[in-house]
Amino acid sequence: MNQPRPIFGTTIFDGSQARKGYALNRMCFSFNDAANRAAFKADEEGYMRSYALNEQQSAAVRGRDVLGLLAAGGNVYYLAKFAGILGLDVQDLGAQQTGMSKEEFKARLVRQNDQPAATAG
Amino acid sequence: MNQPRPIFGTTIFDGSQARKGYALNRMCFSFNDAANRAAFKADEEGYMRSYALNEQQSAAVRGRDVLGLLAAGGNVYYLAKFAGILGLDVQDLGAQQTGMSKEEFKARLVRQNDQPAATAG
Amino acid sequence: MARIIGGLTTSHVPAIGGAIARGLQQEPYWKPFFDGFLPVHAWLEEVKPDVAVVFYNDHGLNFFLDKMPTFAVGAAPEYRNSDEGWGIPTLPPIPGEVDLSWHVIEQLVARDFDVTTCQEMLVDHAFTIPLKLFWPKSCPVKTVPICINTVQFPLPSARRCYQLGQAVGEAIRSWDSDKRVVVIGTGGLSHQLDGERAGFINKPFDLKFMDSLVSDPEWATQYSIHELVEKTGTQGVELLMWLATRGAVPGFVRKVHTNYHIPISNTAAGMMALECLD
Amino acid sequence: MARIIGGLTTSHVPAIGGAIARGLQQEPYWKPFFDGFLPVHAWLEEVKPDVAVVFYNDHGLNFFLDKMPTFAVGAAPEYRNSDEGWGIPTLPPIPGEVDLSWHVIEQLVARDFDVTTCQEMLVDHAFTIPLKLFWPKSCPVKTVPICINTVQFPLPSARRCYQLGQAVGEAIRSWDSDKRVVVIGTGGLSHQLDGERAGFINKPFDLKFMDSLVSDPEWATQYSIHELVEKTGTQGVELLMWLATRGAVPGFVRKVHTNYHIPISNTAAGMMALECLD
Ligand SMILES: [Fe+3]
Ligand SMILES: [Fe+3]
Repeated sequence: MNQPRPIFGTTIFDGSQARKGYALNRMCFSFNDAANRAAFKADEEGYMRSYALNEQQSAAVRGRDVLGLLAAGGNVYYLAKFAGILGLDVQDLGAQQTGMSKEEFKARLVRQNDQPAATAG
Repeated sequence: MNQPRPIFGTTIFDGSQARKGYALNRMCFSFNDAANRAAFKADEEGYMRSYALNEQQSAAVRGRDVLGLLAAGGNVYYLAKFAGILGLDVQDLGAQQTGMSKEEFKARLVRQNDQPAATAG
Repeated sequence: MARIIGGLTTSHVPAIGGAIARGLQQEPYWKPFFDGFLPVHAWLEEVKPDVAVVFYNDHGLNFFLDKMPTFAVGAAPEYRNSDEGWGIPTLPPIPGEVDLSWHVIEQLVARDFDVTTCQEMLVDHAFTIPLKLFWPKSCPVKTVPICINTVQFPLPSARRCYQLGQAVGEAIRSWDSDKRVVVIGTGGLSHQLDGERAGFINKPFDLKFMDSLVSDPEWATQYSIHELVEKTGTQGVELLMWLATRGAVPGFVRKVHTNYHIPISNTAAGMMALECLD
Repeated sequence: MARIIGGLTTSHVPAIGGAIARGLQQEPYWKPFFDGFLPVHAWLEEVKPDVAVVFYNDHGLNFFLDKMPTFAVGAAPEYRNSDEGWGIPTLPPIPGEVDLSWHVIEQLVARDFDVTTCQEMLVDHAFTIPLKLFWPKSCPVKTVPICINTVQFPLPSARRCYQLGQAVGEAIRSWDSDKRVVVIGTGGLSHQLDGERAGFINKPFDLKFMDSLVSDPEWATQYSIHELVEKTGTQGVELLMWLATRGAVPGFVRKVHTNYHIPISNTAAGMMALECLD
């Protein structure tokens, strides 16, 4: 198979990521339900065990480590629900993943306005 | 729309049947679970109410009336689970729907062997 | 036969829901975004659609990886919104146009689209927020939701999504009804939430893409999904909804209004209203 | 690259599961049915497949009308059987060949098949019983289940199912593996459980259809779904699984063995084993 060229800082959530992350994503999907969010908060370790997270996944959850969660097979659409529990918004996540402060990250977003409307052909 | 010609004694489970039968089929789908089968047996009327069956559907359930269940939007794949609760096999159902005794229905099935292997062109 | 009056597209960032709930439309952060919808409100007031067919992508509310459809078509009498896990307010149920749902499903399957049919379906912010944006007071349309997978790769190609839109458009126009139908596409434009590239935005691409939807609607179908992710970010690929919408709105269109604003949350927020001239 | 060694097709009447559990294979009612599998056991012993790709239809165990896919492809490490509501014995989980699942999914989506991917999936008698029939002692193959909708109309056309099979066959043969793959199709042949026409069986059509799978595999694609229901009954349309199977087994085939017996339950029970000569 010819693999397309990698994209910097970007993980494609394909079959191999999905296989790796199934338990983690299943747990995060459960956080749609307020009772499950409460159960997680009350006993994080027990809740992770009940979803059979592996050690890599559990460590990334414990560390609130977004890049670690992605590396462990997490999908951003489900991980967003975990971030919700922690009260983090997408700019907190962006800042953490890019190693910036939140203010720096937000300033960078605003600066994206300065891109030209069209690129030279 | 050009509707295809009707087929004798046959209901196509299309969108309009599905709309009519959703509550009934949802109840029958729940019978995959033994606890739900027991709950139905313990209180048929209460169970039907909890699935919001309409009067046509409830009457057909009460009467164990297979043609009535189909007319009320039931789908055979889900209705089979209701038949299972009643201990009826597919030949019981066939006999009831065709107005035969079970022995007659079974004999007719065996007679289908006498069909020619090929039809004249 | 039913008539397609036009297409509406918009970003669907969850934070918009919070801003609406807290009445922040006139705050400096939000005003340039919300003001973009005002001319569209006037147009909708005038053309008065009865039905909206909505292309959107589910964000892990109704679909999980155990049953992840490429294309899902709703066929429910109403669609309920529900808790997505981050406390944005849940909106009341939205009525479905079930006759059109089944007509669309029949036509799509007849044209070899292998859809998943959903006679019960939770709809998330990607479905509800755009309706709130286009109709802030109360939603006057019945709906047919069509969900395109952007969660689990492989995603359907841009060309396939455009063709889906074309088939949906043909289905709408062969629907035996005097209803006026608007097609809506929600998602994008360029953004990426995950990875070291988080915060990526591609303004030149977005503006070129918006232009293309007016005059050269198949332009974006030249790109593979991988190329679209590269050019627009992991969530920017939600522009597939815009492409399907334009596929459904046939022929020439008039630009009623467009808006483009960076940033809302981490997203380049785009909006287009196109009137069908066919 | 992986090799397709042939195709196996069989009816999947639930009562067969009961007969196996109670050891009735030599009873007069069952003997003509079960004996049909003996030559196939010998052949499988010889050709030793490693993997089975199984086209089957779900009977309301894994899928309900809230999310009903036209085509669903399993991508799970194992597939669990479960209570279907009528007390036939539940069989142990069957291992999945996840590498092949994802390869098939990638190839299908690239060819514009809009599949639903299932990373967790209950499999019913239509999946488990055929494996028991072909391998009565223990199942030596890992599996990829592919489910085709026969519950909610509109169903995919016979031609679309055949094309699905062709695309699956091409995917198997481009799988980077030295595994030997058998394709299985379960369901049919003619029968109807519901309505005043219950008990309908069409022997001439069934036999013609079985012949066609050997030498004229596209023959049945001339018929619409409505015509197939008319000719084979509401459940006879499950022959779509046979057609997809033959689509996946390329080119010329050798008939290893076939069997046809009326009735098992309300069904004309058919079985075919075809060796791939390509
Ligand atoms: Fe989104
Ligand atoms: Fe069956």
